[in-house]
Amino acid sequence: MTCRIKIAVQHDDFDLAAEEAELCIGDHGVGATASFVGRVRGDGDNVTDPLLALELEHYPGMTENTLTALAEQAADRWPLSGVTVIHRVGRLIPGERIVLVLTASAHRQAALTACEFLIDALKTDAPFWKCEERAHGKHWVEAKTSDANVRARWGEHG
Amino acid sequence: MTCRIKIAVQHDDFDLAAEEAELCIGDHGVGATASFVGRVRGDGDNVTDPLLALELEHYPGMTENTLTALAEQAADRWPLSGVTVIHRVGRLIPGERIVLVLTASAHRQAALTACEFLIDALKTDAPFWKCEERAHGKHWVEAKTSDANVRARWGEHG
Amino acid sequence: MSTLHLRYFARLREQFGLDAEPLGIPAVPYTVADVIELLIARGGVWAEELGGPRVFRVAVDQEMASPETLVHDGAEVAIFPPVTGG
Amino acid sequence: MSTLHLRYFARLREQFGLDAEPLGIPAVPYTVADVIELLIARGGVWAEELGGPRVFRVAVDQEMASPETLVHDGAEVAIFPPVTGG
Repeated sequence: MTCRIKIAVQHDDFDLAAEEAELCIGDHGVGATASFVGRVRGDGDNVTDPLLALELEHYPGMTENTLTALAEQAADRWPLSGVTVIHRVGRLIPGERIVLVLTASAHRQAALTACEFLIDALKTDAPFWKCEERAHGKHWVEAKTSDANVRARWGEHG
Repeated sequence: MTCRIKIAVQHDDFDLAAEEAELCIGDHGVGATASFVGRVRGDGDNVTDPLLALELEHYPGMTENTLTALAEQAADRWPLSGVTVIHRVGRLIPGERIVLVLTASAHRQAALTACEFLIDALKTDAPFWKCEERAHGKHWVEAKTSDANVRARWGEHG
Repeated sequence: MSTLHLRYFARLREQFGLDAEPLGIPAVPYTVADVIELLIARGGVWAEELGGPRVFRVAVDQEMASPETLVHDGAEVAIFPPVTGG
Repeated sequence: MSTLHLRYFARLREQFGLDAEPLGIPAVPYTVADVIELLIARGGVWAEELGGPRVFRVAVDQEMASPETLVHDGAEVAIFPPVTGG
């Protein structure tokens, strides 16, 4: 089964509806698409030094290779007809979209499970780094052990 | 925690991007949205009597009540800030979208899990019926045991 | 006498050739199972759809019901095949 | 002598004050662990970031590597903190 794979690393925002439509165009075998959108979560108003922005850095080349490899792993594990991963980089403010993971399949379970695998694996495997910008200064976000634990559910190589 | 709930049963198509944006507008606490789109899956070209269309019937009133109850159950079980469920009715052709389930949360796991719960529960609990239209005639789609089994994972009342 | 508002959907609506009808029942405790018995007694497609091996569901006042669910005067009782949405 | 192309990202890039540099190594079997030892020997922030308890990752030619991974002449060796995308 061939799986359409689209990977993009860009500063620009993406259009969820356009991406979903594109992944299905001309393919009436798609019965389900699942998508995940990550957003910059702001702090509430009652925080003394709220988040102003996130600056997203990445490792050009390795990022695209890693995301492509993860998409191919997903397509090997589940019967997918399409995978789209778009990750934004640069400066993003609270409320903005950061990442899109989108999967298409004949069957809903495959689309949902592969979408969850991809965002879990992206979080621990793809070379992106977040730096928080607050009025009191900037600091790099530390990796979470919980993300590694969630990733471990899927096995070492996806 | 309050959860925005939007339920719609309509013939018209929906705009995934607009719905995702609407569920997050003015709420910078959203860190993740998960969505599921079900589509009318066509048969391949090598089928003698391919699907021409699906006619979707529902039980007005009970449908909206059931979907609202499921959204409320999801908001009780997971920390959600928003749930949107849109289900189309009437005649739909292969490739068309049938249903949207969309969840928003501060945390990705809650958004993803609740989205999966909602589509699984909708499939067995909400009063919709599909009738297949083929050149050789119409016939009502039979409920799948597999859907009931998947639903059972979540417990009797969600 | 009490009156129920029966509704039929999907295949049952087509088989019965109607989507709704009033049904008079005795004004005593009366269950979903009693309603179904009354309909099966009509014979024909009624007995075929509701008295044989075919699976169907019943909702009372738009809530899923079981055979033991009591129906009251004015209740909306819907009978339909297992659902297939999504 | 062989030459590696070192790259640094995120916090390490800022701490080291550079994002890339060439590094000469002896033309014998040489591992990621050997490269790290060479950098730790510079002392200061190098020893602090790579010789202490802080966790870091290494990729060789854009593939995640372990301390035992061999590096070859011309390899791109990237050192960075655990990733935090998504």
